[in-house]
Amino acid sequence: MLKLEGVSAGYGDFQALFGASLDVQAGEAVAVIGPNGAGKTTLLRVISGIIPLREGHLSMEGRPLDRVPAHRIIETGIAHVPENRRLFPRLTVEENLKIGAYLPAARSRFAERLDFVYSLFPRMKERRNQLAGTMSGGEQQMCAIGRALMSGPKLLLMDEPSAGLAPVIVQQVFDLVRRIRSEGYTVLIVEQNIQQVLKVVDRAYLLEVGRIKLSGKSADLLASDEIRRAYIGL
Amino acid sequence: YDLTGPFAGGGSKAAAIGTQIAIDMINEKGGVEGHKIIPINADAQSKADVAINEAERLLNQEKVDLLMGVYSSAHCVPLAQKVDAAQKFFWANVCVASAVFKDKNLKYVFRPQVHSDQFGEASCKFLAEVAKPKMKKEVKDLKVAIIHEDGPYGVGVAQGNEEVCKELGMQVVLKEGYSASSADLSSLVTKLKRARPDVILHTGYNPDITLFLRQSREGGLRFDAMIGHGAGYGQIDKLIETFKDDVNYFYNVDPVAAQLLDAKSLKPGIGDLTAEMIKRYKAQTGVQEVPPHTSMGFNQTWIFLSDVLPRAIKKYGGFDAEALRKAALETNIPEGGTIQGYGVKFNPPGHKMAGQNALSSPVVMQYVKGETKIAWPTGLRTIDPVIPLPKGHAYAR
Amino acid sequence: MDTIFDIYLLEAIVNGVLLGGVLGLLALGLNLVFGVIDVVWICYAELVMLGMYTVYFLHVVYGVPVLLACLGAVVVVGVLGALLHYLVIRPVLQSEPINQLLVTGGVLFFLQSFATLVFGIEFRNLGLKLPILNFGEMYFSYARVLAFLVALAGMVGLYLFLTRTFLGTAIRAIAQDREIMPLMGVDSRKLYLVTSGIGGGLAGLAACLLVLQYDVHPAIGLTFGPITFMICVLGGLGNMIGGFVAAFIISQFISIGGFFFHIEWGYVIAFAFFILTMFIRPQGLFGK
Amino acid sequence: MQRDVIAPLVIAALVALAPFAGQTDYFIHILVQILLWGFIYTAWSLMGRFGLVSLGHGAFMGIGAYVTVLLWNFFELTPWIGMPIAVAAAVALAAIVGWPCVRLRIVGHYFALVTLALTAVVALSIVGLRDITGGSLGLTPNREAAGTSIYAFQFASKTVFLYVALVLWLIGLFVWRAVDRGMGRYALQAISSDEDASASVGINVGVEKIRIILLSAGLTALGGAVFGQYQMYINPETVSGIGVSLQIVFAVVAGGMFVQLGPTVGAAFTLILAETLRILIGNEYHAADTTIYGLMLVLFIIFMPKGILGAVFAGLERAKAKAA
Amino acid sequence: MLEVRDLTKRFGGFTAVSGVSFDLAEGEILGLIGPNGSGKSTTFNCLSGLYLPTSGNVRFQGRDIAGWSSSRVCHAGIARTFQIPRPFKNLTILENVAVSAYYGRARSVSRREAFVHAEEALAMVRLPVDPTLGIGGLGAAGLKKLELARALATGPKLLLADESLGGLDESEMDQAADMLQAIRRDKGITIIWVEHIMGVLMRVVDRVMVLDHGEVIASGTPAEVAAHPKVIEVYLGSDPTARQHAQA
Ligand SMILES: Nc1ncnc2c1ncn2[C@@H]1O[C@H](COP(=O)(O)OP(=O)(O)OP(=O)(O)O)[C@@H](O)[C@H]1O
Ligand SMILES: Nc1ncnc2c1ncn2[C@@H]1O[C@H](COP(=O)(O)OP(=O)(O)OP(=O)(O)O)[C@@H](O)[C@H]1O
Ligand SMILES: [Mg+2]
Ligand SMILES: [Mg+2]
Repeated sequence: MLKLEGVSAGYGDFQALFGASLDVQAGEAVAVIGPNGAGKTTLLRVISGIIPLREGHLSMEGRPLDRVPAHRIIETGIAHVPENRRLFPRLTVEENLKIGAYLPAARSRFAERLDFVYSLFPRMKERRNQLAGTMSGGEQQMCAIGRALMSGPKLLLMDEPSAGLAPVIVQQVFDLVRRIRSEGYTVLIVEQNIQQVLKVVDRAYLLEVGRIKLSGKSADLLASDEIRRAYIGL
Repeated sequence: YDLTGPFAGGGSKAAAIGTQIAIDMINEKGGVEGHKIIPINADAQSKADVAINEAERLLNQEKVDLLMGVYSSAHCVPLAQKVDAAQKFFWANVCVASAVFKDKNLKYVFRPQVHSDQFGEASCKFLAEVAKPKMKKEVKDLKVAIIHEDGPYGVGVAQGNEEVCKELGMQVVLKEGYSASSADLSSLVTKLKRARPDVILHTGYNPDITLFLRQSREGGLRFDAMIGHGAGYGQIDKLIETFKDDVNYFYNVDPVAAQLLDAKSLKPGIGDLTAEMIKRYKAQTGVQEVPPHTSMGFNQTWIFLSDVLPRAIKKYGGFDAEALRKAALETNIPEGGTIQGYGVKFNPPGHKMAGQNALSSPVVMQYVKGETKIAWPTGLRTIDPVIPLPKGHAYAR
Repeated sequence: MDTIFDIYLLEAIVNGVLLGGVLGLLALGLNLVFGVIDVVWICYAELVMLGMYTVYFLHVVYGVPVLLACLGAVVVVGVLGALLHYLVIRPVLQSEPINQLLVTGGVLFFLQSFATLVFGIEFRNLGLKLPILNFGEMYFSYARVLAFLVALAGMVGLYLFLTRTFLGTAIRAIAQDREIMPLMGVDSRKLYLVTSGIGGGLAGLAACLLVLQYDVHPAIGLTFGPITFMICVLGGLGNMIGGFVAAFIISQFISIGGFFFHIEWGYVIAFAFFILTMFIRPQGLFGK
Repeated sequence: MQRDVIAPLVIAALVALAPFAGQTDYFIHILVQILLWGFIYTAWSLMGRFGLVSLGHGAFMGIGAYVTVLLWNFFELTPWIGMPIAVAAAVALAAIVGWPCVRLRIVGHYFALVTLALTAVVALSIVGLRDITGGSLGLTPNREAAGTSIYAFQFASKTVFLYVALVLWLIGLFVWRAVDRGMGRYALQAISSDEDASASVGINVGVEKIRIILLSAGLTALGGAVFGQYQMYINPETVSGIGVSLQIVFAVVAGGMFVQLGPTVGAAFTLILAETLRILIGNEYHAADTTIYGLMLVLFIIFMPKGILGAVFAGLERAKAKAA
Repeated sequence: MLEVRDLTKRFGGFTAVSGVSFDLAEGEILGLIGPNGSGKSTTFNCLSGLYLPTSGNVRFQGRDIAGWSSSRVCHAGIARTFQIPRPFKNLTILENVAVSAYYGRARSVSRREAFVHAEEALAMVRLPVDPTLGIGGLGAAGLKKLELARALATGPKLLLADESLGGLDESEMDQAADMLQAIRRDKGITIIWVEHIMGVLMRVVDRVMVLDHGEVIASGTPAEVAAHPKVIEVYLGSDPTARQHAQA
């Protein structure tokens, strides 16, 4: 479904990704793990077009995305739940969801999708008129995911959905990810919480200093000594 | 002069054109005693600091022999002092504030033009004369309100108004200044309605007059007479364009626009001069109504070039400041000797208004159906003044 | 304190309310632009000035009916607003806020001089005579009442637009997080341009109502500029309803202050009140 | 000695020679203006470069000029005493308005607009108090003797003023340098970046900020006072008012507010540009000069956001980096 | 050294911290945990003078410091880090720390001494001391270290560390935990540490206090707290690592 070939990208003089390649099949859940500053966020940003591709190719369902401007990437069915949630704090929950359905194609199905998101997260329905900025971290994460779902995507990109959250909430968030999966969405997730994320996804890539170091089935990675020593700290 | 900025439209530009016409005419006749007049124009942009910078440049860089012009009194005051201190010669054409000279004892600054105290005086004296016969009121029962823009000009005139009207025994029921760029004068209108004056003495520039008259009409303000004092009221065509008949019978105090005077009352030849000026102004601007500022610019320049300068050259051997000063002090043009009617004789050094023309005077004019008539002084009258406003007039009581 | 006095005071108050309508309308567009783009258009009042010229030229010189001329002005100034954003604001969006403030200040100089160059310094007006409204002893300006109503309508219309439509919601959202808008499928450049256009259009609308009451000249912006900023800040920059209410508060100060004291003291009181308010509620009366 | 000492001294020496090079009074006049404004702009930048963008300096300058002249005209108090009083008055006003701003964290746009309102209040008050200040007609210091009197701080000769202005200008630059070399500069930079974090590492945010505000306001008032004495005429529009406040900020941005000589370059640039444009075309095509001036300001801010001198230094730095 | 009694902070009608009391002994490391929004950062803000407490007493080394300004609290010997790093963007790394050393110390120091202290603090958190380096090159972990260095440079007796590790990877976290232990060991600095990553926290701290809705719901050794049913319900859930570490 999504395919990256030899992707390089960076900020100004600084290069953050060096020829990374990766693919995600329809219906799969894939994780990207790696230490701080490895370029995980950068990778997701390249996919959703926020930062430009310097080298390599990027395609979604066979359609090249190399030259597509950022705001049109979402039309191809890619939705991005950004790092730190990034809700619009002074809009209500429902208004946040409304922005998620900004695309003309999504607008016409706004009511239907809203119902779907509310059925997925009844808590959001309860809080529909609350300002997003005043909700707890876990609730905000729900809202952010809901917002991404409003565009009716095929592929969901998630960037560290558990960061900075209390342990119970972290568990809730991973439960969320499982639910999303079971609804049939394809997911590409970046996580620091390796032990838990590997239990949710099918496959994972290990990114280090902008390069893909390893990839494989999550069960294998979880069993790998190297990963356990370097990244799980046991 | 101010060729840009808010003052430009208030008459400064018209005065500059008048000045240029005078210079052109002299040059066409071969200049003064063989010297061509080369004007170097400078735009003060309606800003005092620019005026000062330009004066510095003209005197020191362009090395002009004398400075002439200046519309705004706010520029006139500092310039007069600067130039005087530098012992250069300054001939003020348009600015009218009495403060330019009052107690300053300037030596090299001269102004044949009227000064603002006289404006205030004229309207009050006129009222005192017409109160009994026309308005059927004792002078002491006459209620006047004085309103003015708060610039030097408005303030100067209003002071004159207040002093003289009180002296004559009238009741000054309101005196108030406002900024010419005010966004709202409705509270002033409300206050006026509460004070119920018979006559309003108004000094202002164009935008504020328009705003005031409009808000007055909308606010239901009524009065017997409106007397304006130059500046914005000098540009009657503008007011007519906006208000049509509503400004009928309004008064304006100003040095007279030369074309309004009866040429027969002046010295021979002066009438032709006026006609020539009018012809050229119309040709240059394409405008039908020639504002009094043009006459001011022209007249003062003409006086200098045709009277003072020749004498300085012939008698004192040149046109340095000293020679010009001596020549100016000897000026003695009798009444009727200039296109604006008044004579010229400067107050001597030591006088509290040293350098000011002692013989200048403004007139009170009335606009009747688009025409300007002279209502005061009685000697120059071309109309029997209509006061109070006739029934049916938008502002009539 | 006789009854007559009260009537005049009442008239002053009502006049203040009507003036508030005019100022509120002026503040509307400025607030919108600030709220969304986070840039203060110092030259806002100059856009209004150009709008007034547009109405003047269309109506007086080309004989277009007033209503159409007004529509023309809204469109013209709207386009100008978008152009201003495209040519001037966009290049400095990433630089320091002070530079953004100043660049529009430069535009102010430019527009003012440019208007002088092109239109000359003459004062111009439509020469329309509007009917007079009076209730007993009290008189009101027709133009003001009109302005008040239009301002109210503009306010309500804008509010509905911002809260009910997708575009409006996106406009409010972009003010809070510029960076992630592409993730929502929103082209933020286009959105800015649209917002600037609407801001300009509101300036054009204000121009239409002002030109009924005031002469147009190149420096007219100075009459309204500073007071409009104060109002926007007082109401909480970017807070449209706050700005609207603040317009009425300030106009009461001007109107009643001017009624009891000299007119300029009305302004001094208004400005001093502004400073004091800043000390008591730095975020503006209605901020956050 | 360092660059920030040598450069000003060299320039000062050159300027000091100007009167002997047979320059006209007009030239000297422009020089005096550049130096005086340069001083005021430098004073503004002392705080402006730390994110304290004040549009209230028109008020301080106005108070400096008006208090000095009023004391002289009404009480015949020599400007030698009057100017310090005027400076004190401006500093007091700055404290009255500045302290709440500092305490209440009024920063950024809000600070700019509060100070703008301050300017409006002061300018309107000067107009409103027309019985003593002369309103918008302005005010002229009473002339002493033949126009030159040390006691009255009046000098008919421009050359004297040139030296006065020069000394003042140097004082401004050295105050700048002193601020630049102290730890206070780091504190102020830290504050401009994050007030809470600054306070948490022990910086007394209020004191540091108010100190620089008062310093800047005081120097500005001094500049205003001397400016009034030089012009021998002040009016609300030229020494106070919103126009002056904006003019200050524009010139500083044009010159570059982060380098020592930036404000001076701004003064020279804007003055010379305005004069030249007016002389070359303004007197022929009215308003064409200010149109171009406005356009240039816009272009400047877009393409040279660090100002002329800032851009020059950045260019030099880049060249150096390339060479290395 | 620190006694907190009935500390309460309200925002409008909302009570973020409600009647929190605890004591802290010299040289101790106290872990402060609790769900998001439970008032941990707010407690820090009250202690460090950023917020004025609505009520309650804070005694630090015998002095009542409640209501003191941030800078005064800092001079008294309490330093803090911010949960979301707040570096001085317009200063270099070294200057960031030097300015703290110059202004933050109880005893005034010279400019040169300040830079020496700064270099020391940078070395301690293993950041480069190159004077030309700006903060642009620091990643998330680097910024957290800078926060720590800046706090250390003020020569504190008590360090309030707010979530120094959020978003860091395992190895970085271990490093940070070591660093905190070293700070206590080498400098004798007392520490209150707010953290969500139980694995590391439980290993390092002497004692844990748990906040929920602004109130203290549990307090004790890591093992006690990890077994506390209320804590498990509102905070830990079934997090296995927390208990493992607490028991270890
Ligand atoms: N806006 C930016 N400008 C410059 N450099 C950046 C920017 N954003 C990230 N970087 C740098 O790019 C590199 C990769 O960053 P990225 O955010 O992709 O890492 P990450 O793997 O997501 O790390 P983390 O786990 O901390 O989120 C880092 O070294 C970071 O410092
Ligand atoms: N300045 C403020 N104004 C209003 N409410 C505030 C303010 N600061 C914090 N709060 C509220 O107080 C509550 C406690 O916040 P606090 O930041 O202390 O939580 P926390 O325990 O640090 O959470 P986290 O683990 O997410 O960092 C939250 O609900 C927050 O929204
Ligand atoms: Mg990341
Ligand atoms: Mg927190």
